[in-house]
Amino acid sequence: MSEASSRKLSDDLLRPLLETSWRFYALVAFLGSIVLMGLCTWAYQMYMGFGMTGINNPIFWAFYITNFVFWIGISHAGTLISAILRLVNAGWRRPVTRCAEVITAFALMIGAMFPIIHLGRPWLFFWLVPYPNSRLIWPNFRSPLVWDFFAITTYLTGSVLFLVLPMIPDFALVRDRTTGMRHKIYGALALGWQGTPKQWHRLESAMSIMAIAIIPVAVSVHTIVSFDFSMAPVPMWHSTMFGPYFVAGAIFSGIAGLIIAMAALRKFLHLEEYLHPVHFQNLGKLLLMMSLLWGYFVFAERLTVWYGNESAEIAVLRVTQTGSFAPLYWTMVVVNFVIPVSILSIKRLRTIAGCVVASFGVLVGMWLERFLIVVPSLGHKYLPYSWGTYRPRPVELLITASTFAAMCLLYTLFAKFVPIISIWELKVGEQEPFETAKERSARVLGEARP
Amino acid sequence: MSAVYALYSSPDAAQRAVNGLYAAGIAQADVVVMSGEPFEAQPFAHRDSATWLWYIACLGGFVGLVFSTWLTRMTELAWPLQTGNMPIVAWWPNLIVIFELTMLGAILATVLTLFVTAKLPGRLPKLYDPEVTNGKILVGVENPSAATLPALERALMAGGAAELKRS
Amino acid sequence: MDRRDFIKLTAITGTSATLASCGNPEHQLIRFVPDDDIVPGVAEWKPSVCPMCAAGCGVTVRVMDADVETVRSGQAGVVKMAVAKKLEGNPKDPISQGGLCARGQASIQLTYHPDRLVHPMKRTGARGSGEYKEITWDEAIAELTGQLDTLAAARDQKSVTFLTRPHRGRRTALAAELLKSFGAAAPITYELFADEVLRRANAISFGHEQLPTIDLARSRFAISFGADFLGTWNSPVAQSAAYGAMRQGRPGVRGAFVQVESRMSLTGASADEWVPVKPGTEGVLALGLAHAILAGKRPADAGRAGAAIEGWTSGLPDYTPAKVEQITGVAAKKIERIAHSLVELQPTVAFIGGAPLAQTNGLFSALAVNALNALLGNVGQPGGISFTPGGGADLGRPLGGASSAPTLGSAKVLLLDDVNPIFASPKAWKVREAIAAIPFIASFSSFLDDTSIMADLILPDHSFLESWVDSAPESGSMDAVPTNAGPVMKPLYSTRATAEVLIEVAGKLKSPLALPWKTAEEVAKSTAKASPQPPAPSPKSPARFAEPVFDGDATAYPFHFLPYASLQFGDGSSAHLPWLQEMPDPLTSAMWSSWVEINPQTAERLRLAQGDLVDVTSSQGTVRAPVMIFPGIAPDIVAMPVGQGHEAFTRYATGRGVNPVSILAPATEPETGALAWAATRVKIARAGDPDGKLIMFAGEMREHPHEGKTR
Amino acid sequence: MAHKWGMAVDLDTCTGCGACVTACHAENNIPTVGDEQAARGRAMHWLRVERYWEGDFPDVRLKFRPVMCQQCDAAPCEPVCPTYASHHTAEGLNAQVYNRCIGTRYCANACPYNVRFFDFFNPQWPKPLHLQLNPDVSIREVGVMEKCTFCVQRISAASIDAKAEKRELKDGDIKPACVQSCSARAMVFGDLNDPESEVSRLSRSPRGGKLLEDVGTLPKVTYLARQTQV
Repeated sequence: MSEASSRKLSDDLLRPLLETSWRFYALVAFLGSIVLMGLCTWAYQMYMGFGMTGINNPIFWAFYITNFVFWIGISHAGTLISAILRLVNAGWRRPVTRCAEVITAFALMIGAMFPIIHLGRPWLFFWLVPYPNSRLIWPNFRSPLVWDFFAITTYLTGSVLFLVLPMIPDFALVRDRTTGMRHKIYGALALGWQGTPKQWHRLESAMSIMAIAIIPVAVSVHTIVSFDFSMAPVPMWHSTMFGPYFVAGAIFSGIAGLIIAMAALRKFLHLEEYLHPVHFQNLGKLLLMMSLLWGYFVFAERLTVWYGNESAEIAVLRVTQTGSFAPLYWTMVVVNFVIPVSILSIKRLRTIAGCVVASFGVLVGMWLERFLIVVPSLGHKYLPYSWGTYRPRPVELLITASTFAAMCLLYTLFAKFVPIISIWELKVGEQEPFETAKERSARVLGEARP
Repeated sequence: MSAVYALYSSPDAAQRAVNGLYAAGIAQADVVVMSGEPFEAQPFAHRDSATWLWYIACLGGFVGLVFSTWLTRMTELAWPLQTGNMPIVAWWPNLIVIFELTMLGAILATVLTLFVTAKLPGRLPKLYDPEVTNGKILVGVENPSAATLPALERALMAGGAAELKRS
Repeated sequence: MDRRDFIKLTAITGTSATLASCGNPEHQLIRFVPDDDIVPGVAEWKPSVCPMCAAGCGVTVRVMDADVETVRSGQAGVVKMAVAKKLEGNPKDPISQGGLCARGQASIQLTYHPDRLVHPMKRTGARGSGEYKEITWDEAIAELTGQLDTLAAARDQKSVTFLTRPHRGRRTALAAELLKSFGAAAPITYELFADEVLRRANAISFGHEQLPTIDLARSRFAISFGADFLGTWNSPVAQSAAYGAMRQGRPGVRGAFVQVESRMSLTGASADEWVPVKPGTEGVLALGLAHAILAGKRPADAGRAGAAIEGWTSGLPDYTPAKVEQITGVAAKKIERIAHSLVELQPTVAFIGGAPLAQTNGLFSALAVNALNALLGNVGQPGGISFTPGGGADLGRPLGGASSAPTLGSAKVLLLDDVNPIFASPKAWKVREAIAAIPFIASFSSFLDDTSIMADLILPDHSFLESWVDSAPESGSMDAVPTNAGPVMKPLYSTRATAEVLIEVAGKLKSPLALPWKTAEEVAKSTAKASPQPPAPSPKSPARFAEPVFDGDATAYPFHFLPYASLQFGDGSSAHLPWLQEMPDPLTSAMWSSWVEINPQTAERLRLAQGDLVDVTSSQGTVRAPVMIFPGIAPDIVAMPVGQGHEAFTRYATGRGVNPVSILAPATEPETGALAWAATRVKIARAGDPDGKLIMFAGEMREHPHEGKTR
Repeated sequence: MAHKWGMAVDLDTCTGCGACVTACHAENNIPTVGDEQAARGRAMHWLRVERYWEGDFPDVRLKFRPVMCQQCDAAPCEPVCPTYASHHTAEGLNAQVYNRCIGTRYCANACPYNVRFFDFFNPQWPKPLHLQLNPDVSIREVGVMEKCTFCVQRISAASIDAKAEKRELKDGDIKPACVQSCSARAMVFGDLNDPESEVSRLSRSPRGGKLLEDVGTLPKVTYLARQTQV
């Protein structure tokens, strides 16, 4: 692309890095304090004992596991989507990929916290790590929780690298346009990137390998999360469709998260020129598709249980459809299916605002969905004598709230210190189409030959 | 040491300069090109694009597979504990762990190879110009021999550079 | 643990850390030399007797070493002691036969209760304030002897009253002896769920003034009129053992049993057939059965038991199935069927207990059932009823109904021995007022309960594990089982065996009394003088059915009120044991609560849901408790377990729940003067939404909650 | 030949009196959690007596069923534990190693019988209640799972005695606290590998059946159905 426009583009995208307004500090302080409160709450819970939560017999899993599944789900926005888009080489992906991949990295980190927060003895979580130890005992690879450990580790490693590699050339760019401390830091981050054809080639082929590798991993991660439930003989958990059901749900909530994040960036970082309505349109279509898919899964699940009429499962079905959980259940159906489908299937409504509204609904709905998978089943296992129900206690609410704050905080900081849109990939996108360029440059050079 | 280079605004110009240098008898390996974005259309972009990366990734995956197979089996036999009527070495669940570590192996192998072959992290060489990341394309030669110098400079200018730079 | 504790704790840990670092000697615990040689880690099994109810189950106690914090000559320290760890039924004991009920299992907590009274105390605050100061045993005994001497000096020996529970074995004998030689009347005994009426009836019918032993093990068909014989009545452990044998103990023969009652008890739950009947008409049903049997051309030979029933010889013309159905509400067909089984499945047995006896016509019902038994020819026969030799006579005289207030009121010195009449008697008896009026009260109780908190002087007894125990069970075995056993462990505190205190007091009086015993051991080992059964009283006239009289008229008070002995707490005397408080009630799964049991239809009619608060109001007062939907209760009856609602009874029971006894009418069974605790009527009114006080362990009532509903 | 411990519960003689429940508390140092915690559903009863109402007044019946850990041969609680805290012993017991437990509570979810309990706080025994604690049974700290062990401490004690006396274990040598306390003799414990043992005999009874048999957990507790006549 032309030098001038290249300059302008860099200027626009580097502005957030170079200029800081008081709003930024205010926001960080606000979010930071919430996160801090969450950490203190956790410490309090550990000190006082796990009984501070609303967990009881028989509801041994509740809010924390719901959050775990929810955040892991959100993490499926970024890497998975951008990987697919890379492979199909969709041009409109270029401004989207990075802000998507960031979501993955952070959501994973947050999600991975919850299995630890939810432990009765969190200080011993490392007993899940396979290493030669004085206890002479290794983790039990038959346990889905150990599968979780491996899956999340792999996915997190992969996603972080997938996010960081394309950042190197941009760091180089920042390096060359800054001075002093910034220059040094970004210089270090740029790892001495020069931009020789060789480096470009290696980078791009590495990216396409990663893209191919990361997709099955992403799918496996949420499948394994679903296995946490479907491996146990618990009514309405013990189901073969949980794998795809959860993956679909994950991507569903992930896209919603991505749309909201992009809308926020567009507004607050003034990236109107780079995040076009068409991006939201496309993501909206994707969201619509996932919403329909989700609806299909829920219907299939419910119908099978209802028709199968296995008494324990029917009990769970009843309590969610018509019993004490019904309000939550029907809210979920409305915000996950009715609203998104009706908004997104109408072209006129598939605006940025429309997409954002739908997405917020989906986030709420998908959180509820996980809650409704975890709690009612545990409360209604086979022996009615031991049925029970659950109410969250303050610690759970505070910790949950603080994780949402944590997500916003991390995202804000990232957008502050890293070009949130991959500048070099955008430039490539602005290049004239490959074929014409090749043919013309051959002609031009032909004339030049003596 | 010294280097001679020039900055070009369009890939075609850069390509012309590169061709000129070749014509001036500069060995391909001595011609340095740098750009702020990858170019696919011009021949110069295709220098040493051949790579073993794919095979190395597969190799990494294979290493992961072997390791995880060993890990699961070894640990389960190290202190055989019966659970839930399952065999001591339970392949169904093990396969999940094996899969994850296989993928991890492939990913790590890829990234390592990238870093090694792309000389990352490394120090920024003498021959570099911040304008590169502003969209300019740098073409130059390090330690040109006095004999070739004039021809070289001519070639660079012929490419359509504003000026010659030295470092 | 709330935030305050949290802060406290952090403070404490901080300070203790610093202190520890200083390492000053005050913080080092002295280790005293053990008194007895103990092999650490090796368990010893010692015999004892369970004190929780009159059944007197023989138990074995597992004794092992433990570090006990104690004070010796003013120095706090730790000593290794052999302490009781667990109670099991004694397999050699004919009563427990190796089994032990929940209360028996929990009785070990009597010894280790954190709120146990550990030294003699003198009242400092106002009566009932529970403010006491520690005194020495010498002071305590001097105080008591002083009081008795003043009475003696004033020639007023009559006004010493010793209040205890019935059937406490030799310690009552000691008290009786002491009082006799001092010149006072015999001890007064009180127990809410005493079976005086049944004893009287048995005396009339069979010449044995005691509770029967039921040979279920060899019986093929049993019919129980309201007797919760597997839960709370008479000798539950022995009866449960017999029940087990009756069901599955004999190859090819499975004994069946029918339970007649209006609120399903634990026992009713195990019955093959549960027959709800109008309260107070059980006797009629019994005679209805007798009628049917007699009609079946059987010799009307029921000896004196029959003679005690009007119209017996003429075949009970007033008790035709039709008439009986009218009175009792039990279908004539059913009556005939049961009568048939009673004849066919010999040996068969009938017995009565609990609520039916606690009606104004209780004696009639008892006599009727006795007659039925006699008719079945099972008295003293295998598979029938019999009377444990040497069981009967109790040396106490019962605290008689309305007369109780005067009997107590006249006293000037009251000695309380582990009895809690203020909690367990109806307000109208004015027991509280009577006791409050007594100038001097001494209590031997180990805990401050509703009554002993009135005491001026407290001389805490050893726990049963620390002292000599004895029992001569009134029933539960075919032959006499006088038991006694020594202490299984050394006393933990500076408490004293009441027996020895009494002996010492007797000796220290100005004019010392000569008692036949010198130590508690001698008391426990001594045997009762074989007192011949008192001449059997014959009824003034043959008994005839009289409509039971209920307090409160049916329009104003539409519901019968049934307070029942709770499985965990009996009459409330074990409400202070945490294990029993947290043990889910078998029928309702409730813990730590009290509740009102209401039939589902009734609840629906009154728009009451599980846990809603209701006011249960009788002519005597009101209690407020949560609703317990209870399918096994007649629609016109509401029931409440007795045991909770103590004003004072340690940290675990104080102020917990409500006491249904407090609203009972002072109705009595005229002949015996025993409290008719099932003869009160009440009304109920919704008083509010659930307050979370009803704590249940169970989630659902039914195994298939959705059965009969469309998907 | 290795032992295979099992139990038989005769619902025809079980009176639901709950003696076993308290006996279990006494034997296994199970803490009482107090009313507040009990109200939050944290009461601990390794052994509970389930009661189910059937029918309506006046034709109403009540069913009792003591439910303790069924010591399943194919126990769902075992494989889900990431740290092997829950595993199967050579004698077929479903063991719980408290020190290995990190408190994922996964086992409790996987258990179809809900017989696993979690320590939400450190147990408390106001002095001197601690003196009643059974020295043969470890106290569980906050954050771990606990459950019925078939009174494994009694099993090993009896086995050690037998070894010391150089003899085989006899049927009836071992009585878990619940079995011992049961006055109606509704519970029988013994070796299922010994075809002559009473528990084997009862397990073969036509009245015998397993709880939630169709879940496929292969429980080692047999329930003998209640009979009715009249």
